[in-house]
Amino acid sequence: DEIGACLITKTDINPFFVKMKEGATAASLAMNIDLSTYAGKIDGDHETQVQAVESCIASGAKGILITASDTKAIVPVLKKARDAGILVIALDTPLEPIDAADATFATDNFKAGQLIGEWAKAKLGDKAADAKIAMLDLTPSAPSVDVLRDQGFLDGFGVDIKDKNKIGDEDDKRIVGHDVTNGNEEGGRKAMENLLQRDSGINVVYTINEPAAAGAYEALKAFNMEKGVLIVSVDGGCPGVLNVKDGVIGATSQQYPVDMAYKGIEAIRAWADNGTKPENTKGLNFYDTGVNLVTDSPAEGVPSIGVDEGMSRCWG
Amino acid sequence: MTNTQNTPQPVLSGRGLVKRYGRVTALDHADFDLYPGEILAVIGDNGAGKSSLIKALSGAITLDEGEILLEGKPVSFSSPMDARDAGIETVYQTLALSPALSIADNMFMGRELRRPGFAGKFLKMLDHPGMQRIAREKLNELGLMTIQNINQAVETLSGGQRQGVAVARAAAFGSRVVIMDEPTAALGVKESRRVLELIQDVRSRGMPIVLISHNMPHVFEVADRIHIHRLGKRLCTIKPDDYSMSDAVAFMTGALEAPEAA
Amino acid sequence: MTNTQNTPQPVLSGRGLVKRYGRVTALDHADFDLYPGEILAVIGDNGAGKSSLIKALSGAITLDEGEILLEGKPVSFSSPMDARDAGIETVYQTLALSPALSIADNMFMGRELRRPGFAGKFLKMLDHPGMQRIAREKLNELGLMTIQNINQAVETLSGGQRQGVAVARAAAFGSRVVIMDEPTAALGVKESRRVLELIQDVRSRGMPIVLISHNMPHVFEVADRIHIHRLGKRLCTIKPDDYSMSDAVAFMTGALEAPEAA
Amino acid sequence: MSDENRTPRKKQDFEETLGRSDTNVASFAPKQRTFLQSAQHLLHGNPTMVPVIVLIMSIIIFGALAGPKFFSPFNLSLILQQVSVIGILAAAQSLVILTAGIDLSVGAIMVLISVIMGQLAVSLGVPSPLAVLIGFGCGALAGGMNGFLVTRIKLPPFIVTLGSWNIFFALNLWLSGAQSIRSQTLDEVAPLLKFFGESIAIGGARVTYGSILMLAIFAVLWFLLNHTAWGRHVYALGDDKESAELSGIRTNRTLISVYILAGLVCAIGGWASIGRVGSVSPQSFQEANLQSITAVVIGGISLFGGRGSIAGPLIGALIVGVFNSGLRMVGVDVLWQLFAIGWLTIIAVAIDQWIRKVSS
Amino acid sequence: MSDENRTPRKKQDFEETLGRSDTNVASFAPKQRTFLQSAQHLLHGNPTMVPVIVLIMSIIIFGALAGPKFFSPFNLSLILQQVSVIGILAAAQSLVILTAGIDLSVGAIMVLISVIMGQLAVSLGVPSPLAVLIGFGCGALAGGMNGFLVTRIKLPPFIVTLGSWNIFFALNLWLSGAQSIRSQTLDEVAPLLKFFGESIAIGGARVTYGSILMLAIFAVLWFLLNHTAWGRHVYALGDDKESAELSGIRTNRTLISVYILAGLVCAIGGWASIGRVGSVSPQSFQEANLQSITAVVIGGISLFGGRGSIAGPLIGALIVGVFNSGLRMVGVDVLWQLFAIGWLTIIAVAIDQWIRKVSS
Ligand SMILES: Nc1ncnc2c1ncn2[C@@H]1O[C@H](COP(=O)(O)OP(=O)(O)OP(=O)(O)O)[C@@H](O)[C@H]1O
Ligand SMILES: Nc1ncnc2c1ncn2[C@@H]1O[C@H](COP(=O)(O)OP(=O)(O)OP(=O)(O)O)[C@@H](O)[C@H]1O
Ligand SMILES: [Mg+2]
Ligand SMILES: [Mg+2]
Repeated sequence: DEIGACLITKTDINPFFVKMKEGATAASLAMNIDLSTYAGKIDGDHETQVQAVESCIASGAKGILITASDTKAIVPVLKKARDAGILVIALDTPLEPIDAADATFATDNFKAGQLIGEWAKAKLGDKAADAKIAMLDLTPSAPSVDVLRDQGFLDGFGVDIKDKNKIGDEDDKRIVGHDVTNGNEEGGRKAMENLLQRDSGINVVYTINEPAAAGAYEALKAFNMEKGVLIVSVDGGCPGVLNVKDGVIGATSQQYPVDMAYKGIEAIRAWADNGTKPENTKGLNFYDTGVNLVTDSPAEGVPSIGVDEGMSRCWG
Repeated sequence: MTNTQNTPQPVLSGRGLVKRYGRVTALDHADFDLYPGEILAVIGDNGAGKSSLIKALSGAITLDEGEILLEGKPVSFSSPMDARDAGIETVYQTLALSPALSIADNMFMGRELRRPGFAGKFLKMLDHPGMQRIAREKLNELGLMTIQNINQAVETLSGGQRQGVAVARAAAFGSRVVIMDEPTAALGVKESRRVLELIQDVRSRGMPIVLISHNMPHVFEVADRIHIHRLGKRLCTIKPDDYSMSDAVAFMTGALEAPEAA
Repeated sequence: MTNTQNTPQPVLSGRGLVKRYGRVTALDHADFDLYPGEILAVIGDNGAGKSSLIKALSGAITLDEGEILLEGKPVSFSSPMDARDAGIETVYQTLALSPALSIADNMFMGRELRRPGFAGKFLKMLDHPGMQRIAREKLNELGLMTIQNINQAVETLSGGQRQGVAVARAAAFGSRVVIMDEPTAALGVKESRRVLELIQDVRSRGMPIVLISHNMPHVFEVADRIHIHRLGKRLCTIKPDDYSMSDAVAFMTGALEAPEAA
Repeated sequence: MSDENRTPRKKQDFEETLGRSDTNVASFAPKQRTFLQSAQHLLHGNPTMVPVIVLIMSIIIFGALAGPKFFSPFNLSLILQQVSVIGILAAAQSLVILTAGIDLSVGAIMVLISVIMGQLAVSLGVPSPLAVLIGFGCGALAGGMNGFLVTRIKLPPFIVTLGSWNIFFALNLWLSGAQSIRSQTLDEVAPLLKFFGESIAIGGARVTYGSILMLAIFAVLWFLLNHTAWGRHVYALGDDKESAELSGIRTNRTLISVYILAGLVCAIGGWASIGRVGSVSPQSFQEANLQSITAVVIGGISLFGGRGSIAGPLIGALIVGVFNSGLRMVGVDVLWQLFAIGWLTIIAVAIDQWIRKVSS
Repeated sequence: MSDENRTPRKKQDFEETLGRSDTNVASFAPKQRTFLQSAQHLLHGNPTMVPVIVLIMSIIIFGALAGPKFFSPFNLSLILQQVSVIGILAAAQSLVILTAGIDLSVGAIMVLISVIMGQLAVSLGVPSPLAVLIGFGCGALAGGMNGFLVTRIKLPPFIVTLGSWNIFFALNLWLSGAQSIRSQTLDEVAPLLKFFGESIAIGGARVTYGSILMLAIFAVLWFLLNHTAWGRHVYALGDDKESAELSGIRTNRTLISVYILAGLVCAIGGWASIGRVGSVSPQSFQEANLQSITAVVIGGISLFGGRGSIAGPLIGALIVGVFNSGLRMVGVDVLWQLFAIGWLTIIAVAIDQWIRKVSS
């Protein structure tokens, strides 16, 4: 019998969520689920997500998959959904508290950041001690992915990150500055240009995602500096992996949104059929859909996969 | 009208009024006097500064220099509201009506009536029916209007009808001085006549009136004194019985030297 | 002027013109005729539909019914531009000037002069100096203006001066008919006189003129025929030599029955 | 110069006949109308009916598409709940638009105030009622700042509120550190802040206090605008500021009071928004500005000021709510929802314009 | 009725003396002025100077704060590069604002066109020059749609472009699937699309073709607005549409041409934006609308239409660029950058207003 399910993503303009939606749609077809999809209009559009949850409750769905824009504020309305017997699964971004969802299928974003941080440190070797780092973050309002990746990277690179929940409170001299990119090429380029103006010796660039990395690369190219600078990023979308292949990005942490969506739909089917809830990965309080460092130039002590494997598992 | 013998105190006067707009000096040390119960016409070429003068007297513009005296006492109007509170009611050349609002709303703009009792006192609730009734009465009294609906928006009236509303408003509420800036400019023969009768009515209630007009026959018909404005100042004042229209026009346009006395 | 003998063909006429604004019928099967070389005055109460009539004749409003004939041939003006291209030039009651633009720009609005040669032909470049020169000439010719700077924005002029600019524009460019809707309403005595002279000038160049005015002495001074408009239609046309001002006013206001002939 | 009983001077002789002139009022026979024209005429007399009809039509259409679930009291009350915050903002926005202004900062003020209330009550331990009051004060202050810049410095409202939007947003992020305050924390420390999230059940419907608040705000504003002098002055100054000034209204004082009141209404909206989303969320309602403007214009208030009834924006907000909810229930893709809302805005206003035109 | 040589009828007798009337032009002695007033007067005569002075002042201030690096030809050319896309959009926006409208969809049109060009060239294999031309056509069409709704359906531009913004955004997402087209792919398949990203070195400066394009667009628009009849008509209709219509301008035709031209300029901006960001990025430039409006108003073009020089928005865009770059170089937190930009908008326009006022 057909059951209803909802997928609520942050926005519809980020390929990450577009792919997640495609994955969920495909899985729903296979598992005879009637999937409705919702998304905020812009990043941080929390109110629209609340309305989407309410619409799901009203429509009598069995399960909700959500990537929350505001991980704390979404909790009350999700509680209503759970009270109505709906299985709530957080995708990609854990809620606060994490047990506000029945299950969380996510990338460990902090770990994703750590991987690229460690890789960059290992690549630089001794020079890591006087590296000059540019941090290309997401938005001024710093949502949780933004914080986790940024702090993970710095932690992996060996910077004292102080408050783990706060961007920019570090006093490590190696950090040239933080700037925001809105997660797109234009923002990435402008932010890179501005940080380069502050210090033209930058040799490590952290970027929130691959479009921002592509923009940063364009800026470096225009400054004739694309050769000596390590760019690292997070996401693992196909254009991003191709950019690793082309040497635009040194390494990227690949996540698996399609898997998340697929597993989520599977869990909802199971919940509707026999009332079982999914279990967490051992030792974690969520189900880790995994993250892999993709690079063709592996560094010692940092596990990674090659570009070809990355390509075969990329999502967009 | 008795300013022939011992000159009484003017109701409203201005001394050395100056108003500049950028490079233009619209008022250049102009004087002005309005005596009790008289109709004072103000005439002058286009751009002579007549409108600026009455705008200064009614608080619509702030003067650069000069002082205004109301019954001998210096006053300073910082807004048209101040002048109105002092009993000076003005019909501006631009009429100052709110096109989207009804005739009744416009007539009572800024002096709305409230309901009696609780609703009016504490809720400050308006007395719409009362205002409509009075507005209708006032307009009928003037006989100026062929208006069917007092709740009609002013923008649906013809130019002449609008002028009628503005004149009626001033006539109905002025308590000390009524000033009219070209009140008949857009009016037809019949309507103009009504306005002139109205002006005489208002005067016969003892209120002095300032009338700006380019229509010499009208001016000479109703005015007790004529203030001739030229190049931003008062050139002279004359009495219509002492001079002909030709003389007035000659003074006003600079064709003849002005007589001595102001 | 020769419409006494074998009546010539009218330059411009209207037949059964109807224009409604919601519940108001501004024109109610109105007729209109303008003969070559005459000054035709149009008089009527406020709201009689005079402005609507000339707006219809000059393409500014679209008629609900009726037809307009230019030299006997039916025409349909869908915009003021069409009427202007047909040689009908109009001074509207609202003047239709662009306040922020200069006097010269306003005079040449919609018929700008281009530079000679390449710049004008291919780049469509305007001939600013040329337009300024001509505008200054035209205004001087009229003697209407005491304007210092032809590049002054129209909004810096007084109401009278603005009216002068609008009149000068129409007079300078009309080729077949000039229509003026209350051109002297805001003008002073001197300025009005200039406009009347101007109207006679234009007529003496052989161009017929339609003059809407509430000023009976002016109408009777310059008009060859008078079209009396009442309640949205033409009541009658009279010749100023055959009737007195009192008669005209009486017809117009409904105090007397109109004479037979239109 | 003559004495009081002087004989009047002579009129011009042509004016002597005026005594006999016709005093009838012109009247014309109405013309034949087509059905469409008659409908147009009828609605023209009651322009507020237009959004009401659009609302009813959209409810019917979505009901037909989405099935009976759409008509359930629960869903309808849910829509009311969902539009409550945008509705309150639309009320504030209407005030400003009636004065021929526009307020791009309503959403930013609202979120800022919810953050202020939350931070005061939670981080600083201020008693909740006081926190709410201070929040109201700050809302009025924020509105007052806009009003000051508009009236005293004489800047266009668009610019002022474009600037202050950035300013308020920055303050919001600074005060909140971009962190939400959790629902549980509020329950413990300051449940009063969540007051408007509570609801009463009426049949199958669940009407939140927030929805009732929205209706109450519209009712109060309707009274103020239509039955007090202040309301008439707001219309007059929106219609033509200079004329209003000349006809004796202290336009600047009225205008500044409008901005202060709008700020206060936004602050109330901020309180209601805490109840609505259940927590203090500095990232919420980023689209609220444009949605409130959309509701106002769909509700038939003219962007040029001075025209329209305050009831319109309420209906406008409901129309937007019905559309959003209906499109979601029908299962339209987000992308095409955007597309549909775009056309809704254009078409709703086009219908309104057509009605107002009356005859070509 | 008399013949052509009839004696003129009698004037009213009081008019007989007019022949002798004074023909002097009024002239008044100038009053004493304070230094501030003189400065105000001077600038009043040349209002375009105001933004220029603000620009120079902000360059000096940031130069002082950020050190000599700020003044380097390289940095200045970088700012020029960074503002090129917003500058082009501001040019399009200026056209619309001069007609007393506003175009909220400029950014959406620009991104949509860049996506169309990219998809045509890359996914469909259309030769690049053709893809660019089709893009131009679509830009003109999008602008034309706005213009049609504004002129024919007579909707306020704010509403039309608010609606069409959503529509174009939805189309953008639909066509692109939210996917960027990579720089490397463009290099292989359609390098022409990246043309405006190339640069020439002049001394230490690196001037991109995109920057030059922006300057060229402003130059062309300046010529059109000031030296063709079309330009005069645009000003006239922005000033007072009805008067412009009555004085014989086909206002609707002019207005629609303005929207089409604005759409075309946005399309050119779309092409330039591909060069600027290096790839076809459907997610970029979401803030572009408001930034373009900010540049236009800081540049001194009146939101009420008909007033201001097209040179202003160019300077306005540069001011915003200098501010953004300067604040970042000084190392101001992103949050306080928002705050500062908010105040910049308000203060820049306040200075402009003060200059234009001339004497209290
Ligand atoms: N707001 C203004 N800004 C600039 N100049 C102005 C303004 N108002 C009036 N002026 C100028 O001041 C002078 C006097 O104008 P005013 O309107 O007082 O003349 P007026 O005598 O009323 O003329 P009219 O008979 O044409 O109404 C004119 O030269 C006019 O151009
Ligand atoms: N745009 C409009 N909308 C609605 N009604 C209008 C409009 N224009 C004119 N009318 C109405 O049509 C009638 C005729 O108006 P019109 O302006 O033609 O009169 P008029 O003879 O020119 O009057 P006046 O001498 O006052 O200028 C009036 O009743 C007027 O209210
Ligand atoms: Mg005047
Ligand atoms: Mg008229």
